[in-house]
Amino acid sequence: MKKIINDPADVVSEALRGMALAHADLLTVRQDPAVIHRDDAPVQGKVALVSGGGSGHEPLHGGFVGPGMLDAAVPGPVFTSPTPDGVQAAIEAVHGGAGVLLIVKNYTGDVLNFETAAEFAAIEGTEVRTVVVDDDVAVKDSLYTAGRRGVAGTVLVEKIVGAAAQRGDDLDACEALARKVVGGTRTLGVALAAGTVPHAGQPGFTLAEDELELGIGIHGEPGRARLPMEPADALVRRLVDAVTEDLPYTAGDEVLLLTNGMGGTPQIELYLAHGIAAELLAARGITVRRHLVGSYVTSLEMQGMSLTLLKLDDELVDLWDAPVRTAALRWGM
Amino acid sequence: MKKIINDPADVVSEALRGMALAHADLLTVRQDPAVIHRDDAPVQGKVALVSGGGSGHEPLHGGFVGPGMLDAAVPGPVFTSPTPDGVQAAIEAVHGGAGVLLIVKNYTGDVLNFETAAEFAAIEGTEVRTVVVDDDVAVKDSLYTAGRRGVAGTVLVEKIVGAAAQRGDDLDACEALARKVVGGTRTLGVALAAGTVPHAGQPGFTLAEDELELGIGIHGEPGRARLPMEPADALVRRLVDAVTEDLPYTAGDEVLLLTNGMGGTPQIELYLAHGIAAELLAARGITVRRHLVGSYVTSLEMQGMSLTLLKLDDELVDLWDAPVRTAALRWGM
Amino acid sequence: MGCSTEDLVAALRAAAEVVIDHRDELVELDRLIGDADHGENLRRGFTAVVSTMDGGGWSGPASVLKAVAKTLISTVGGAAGPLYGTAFLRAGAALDGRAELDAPAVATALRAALDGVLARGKAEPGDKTMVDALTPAVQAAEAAAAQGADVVATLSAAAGAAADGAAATVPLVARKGRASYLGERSAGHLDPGARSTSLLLTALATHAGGAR
Amino acid sequence: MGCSTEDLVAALRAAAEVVIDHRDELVELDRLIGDADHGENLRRGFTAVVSTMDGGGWSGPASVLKAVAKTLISTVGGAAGPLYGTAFLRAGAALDGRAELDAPAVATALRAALDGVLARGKAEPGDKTMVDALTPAVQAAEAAAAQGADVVATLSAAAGAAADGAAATVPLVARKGRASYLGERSAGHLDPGARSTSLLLTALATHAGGAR
Ligand SMILES: Nc1ncnc2c1ncn2[C@@H]1O[C@H](COP(=O)(O)OP(=O)(O)O)[C@@H](O)[C@H]1O
Ligand SMILES: Nc1ncnc2c1ncn2[C@@H]1O[C@H](COP(=O)(O)OP(=O)(O)O)[C@@H](O)[C@H]1O
Ligand SMILES: [Mg+2]
Ligand SMILES: [Mg+2]
Ligand SMILES: [Mg+2]
Ligand SMILES: [Mg+2]
Repeated sequence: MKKIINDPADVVSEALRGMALAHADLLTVRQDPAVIHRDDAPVQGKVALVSGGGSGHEPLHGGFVGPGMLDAAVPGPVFTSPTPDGVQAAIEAVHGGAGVLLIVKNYTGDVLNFETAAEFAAIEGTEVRTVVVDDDVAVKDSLYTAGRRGVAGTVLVEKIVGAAAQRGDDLDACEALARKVVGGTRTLGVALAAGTVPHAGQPGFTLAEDELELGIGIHGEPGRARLPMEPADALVRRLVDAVTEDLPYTAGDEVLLLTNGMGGTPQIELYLAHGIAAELLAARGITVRRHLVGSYVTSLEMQGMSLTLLKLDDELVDLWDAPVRTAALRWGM
Repeated sequence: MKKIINDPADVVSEALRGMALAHADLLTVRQDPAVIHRDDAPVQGKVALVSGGGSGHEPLHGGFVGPGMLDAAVPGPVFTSPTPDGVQAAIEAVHGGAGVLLIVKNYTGDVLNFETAAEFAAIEGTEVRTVVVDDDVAVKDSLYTAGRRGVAGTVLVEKIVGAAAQRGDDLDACEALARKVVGGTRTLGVALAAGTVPHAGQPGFTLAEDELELGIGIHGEPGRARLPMEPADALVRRLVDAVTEDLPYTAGDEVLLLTNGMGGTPQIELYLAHGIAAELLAARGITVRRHLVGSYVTSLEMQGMSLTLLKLDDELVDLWDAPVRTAALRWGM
Repeated sequence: MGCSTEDLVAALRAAAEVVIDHRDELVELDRLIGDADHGENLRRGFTAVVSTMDGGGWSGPASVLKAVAKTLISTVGGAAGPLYGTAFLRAGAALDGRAELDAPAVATALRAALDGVLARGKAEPGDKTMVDALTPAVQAAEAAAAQGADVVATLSAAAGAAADGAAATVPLVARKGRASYLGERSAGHLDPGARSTSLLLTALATHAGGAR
Repeated sequence: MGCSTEDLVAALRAAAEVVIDHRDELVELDRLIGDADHGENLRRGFTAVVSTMDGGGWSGPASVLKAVAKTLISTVGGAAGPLYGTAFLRAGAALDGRAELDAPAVATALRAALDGVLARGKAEPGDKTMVDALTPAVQAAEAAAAQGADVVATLSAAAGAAADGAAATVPLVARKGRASYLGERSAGHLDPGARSTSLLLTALATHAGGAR
């Protein structure tokens, strides 16, 4: 394991220290429990958006805290959901009287820890709602399983609902919007090489030079299938096929296309893949109205990418385009 | 070599296709010769800024084209300077009557190719100036060598001079400002693992689990020394020491601190390193007035980082803060 | 032979240390079919439990178990934090008012713990989770207690059944937790949470007899 | 025995193919002390040169060499593009007005090429660059021509000296080009540009005799 770190146990707290220094004009960063929130929180009368989860997915979630997006993020240890006290502290820090919406990626740990915090907050009289993001088509959904994972689509939910909260939508509206966005979002990812959890010291899985892992999540867990390595055209087609068939997305649909890097794949490959995906979608009569290309929801230094589609309508486009000012996503302000 | 690519010979043109689709509202991308320019170019009466160089350093330079920064970028093949015709095409596309400033990283190939293009443009009657960026302290400067390399500091030059051009500074002023910024900028980089040039198929160098390469450039070339791997505290101190001693930067100075990732290092490690660097600088009485943390000047999927310092004054701070809208750096608009 | 509040504190401290000692094994099990953090999560949590046990001022076994629960909930995170937290919380609640533990109380507490885990995690036996170690453990404890076994023997029966239950997770295909994302590929591996449950019960059985 | 315009075109085409064939070797040399692109840059450039040679309509050796120069400048990039481009441009200019080449003309052209490279790149002999192959090549060609050698023998002398000069770059510490960033660590490696210069001159010597 080669990383620019000190003691593996201190990775998150030391990274938060750097983040606090780098974005002192935007963020307040607390430790023990770790919480990143807008430095102007609470914003009175605005629905507060809180997300969080294990660390190692940067810029998710802390990089999306700021006007027009999240009010707070709760970073757990690497790949480990934060405990309820962190979530409670975040809720207290940002609750501005209009209720709190928790955006939770669908993992047992995240769901349980956020749920516990929500119960406590309710006891204190704070109105809290929870929306679970589960956009990963690699996992077959069923009543009897943990369900689909929340992966790169989370950033789209955070941006769009963040814009709605900013324009003054109430808690009901924000919750309904979040469910709508989740419902229209699908993702599939692929890895060329796994990342290494600092405290584990070994990669989550090992691939040969000629192998890829399809359907990976964002925690270094192996995917659903190991396949022979293939050129970008074939690989991206595989992702586009699986994602479009799932919802499905069909001719006439307008979408946002997110080509997301897993942390160790450079931008040049992401642009290359994005071009292929956009052309494949165009060939199916699906119009890509909005584009996002970059490493937004990562898995440490994993090499690989995911493709996310979000079905758009004019309202979602407006909310996507609305000003946002965070460490990792910023426009219009 | 594992990459999300098709034929190695097509990497740049295919990535440009994706970039064009992703940023159709901002950029015009031409192929043969490859040029990325503002879609509203030429901006009449504004000094036009053109940069470029080999590809594989994304988002540099194409990701920095847009209002408040570059007017055009000329991407060469991976790690290979573009030819003069690309530079000439860029100059013609963006020249708005107030002259053109070429921002060139100091490599023999870049200098010679841009120089040739500048000669041609001069013959056509276009006023062209060239500023060479050479911020890398790993290379000892001397009259008898190729001189220092231009590395991550380039992004600072492009942003600040871009803001000056945007506010209406003339060619003389832009050139003088660029020289001032170059003069106040120093960088040192380190690699934990080299990237692989697609057409070469093998990494530029190979490091053992317990080795790092100090003083690397951004072309996969080995650095000045191979050292034992060390914790982030020691490694970052090494970089801070070398960079501050070089100009030197001393107590009372105000600086911009850029912690730059080399392409394969995730944001969590960059923030961690940034925190250490900022605290070491504070301990020396150097005030970090502006911060930038991210993978801005990369070397394909190299794992590693560089630290850049730029000496600031109020004018430079204002220009840094001025609105910018590019694919990779955006605020205020 | 009952188990006093002091005995319980000592046993929990010893159990915590066993879990901490097995950190690397649990990380490795979780690396193979999960996200490589179970051992680190429990190391963090049970290190905090040791500090909590240093606290003292207990009003009975229930207060000890609830303190353990609170500590785990606020330090472990992940799936295991709320699940083990709930288990200890419910076990504690089931023992409210008791000054020390006898065998039936142990069985009652374990049953309450299992019910808590089931309510929280909604797993069923055979889903390849800690439930597959805890379910047979509860059944064995109840049977032992009904047959008049003492606390240590009751816990030993539970521990033995938990070990068997954990081992039996190997061929299973996971339907809950992170391993479920692997589908068929989760078969052939020991579930980390079942393993940690078995470790905990074995350590409790070994140390519940106190210094005796 | 002179060298006609047709002979020159054929020799350049053959030399281009030799360089293309050595792509991987030149990439590997550049990977060790540079950025692993010299072979790919020259493959791209000399593939274009082959197309240029297909063009025809030449007014003499000068026009051929200038067309090669233009092609290289607009396709190679990097340091080698402008340097080889300038070399061919100056060689062409030195031959303006000639209908075919004799040995003294070859020596003159090579000297002009070297002067162009020196003017552009500002390297000196011993800096571990293509100059270390080209400088002895020019000297050998001048000596051979002065002694009455024919075109082929003059080019052969140049090629032999270039090969020796390239080999002699191995122990040198680079002071120009990308290898200079390595400092002392550049020693022990063959300079890719010196190697490509040697390849080019050897191929030209082999093929300048035309079909004869
Ligand atoms: N729904 C569930 N019910 C019961 N136990 C579960 C459930 N989900 C996961 N587990 C247990 O939790 C263990 C994993 O814990 P841990 O690795 O600490 O959390 P995470 O999965 O969040 O990384 C699994 O091995 C399994 O035994
Ligand atoms: N200043 C110079 N003068 C002469 N030759 C040079 C100079 N700089 C570099 N070279 C030659 O160019 C070769 C490298 O060419 P190439 O790899 O194509 O370009 P780049 O260095 O830009 O990647 C070197 O091996 C060396 O022989
Ligand atoms: Mg986890
Ligand atoms: Mg090059
Ligand atoms: Mg786990
Ligand atoms: Mg090279």
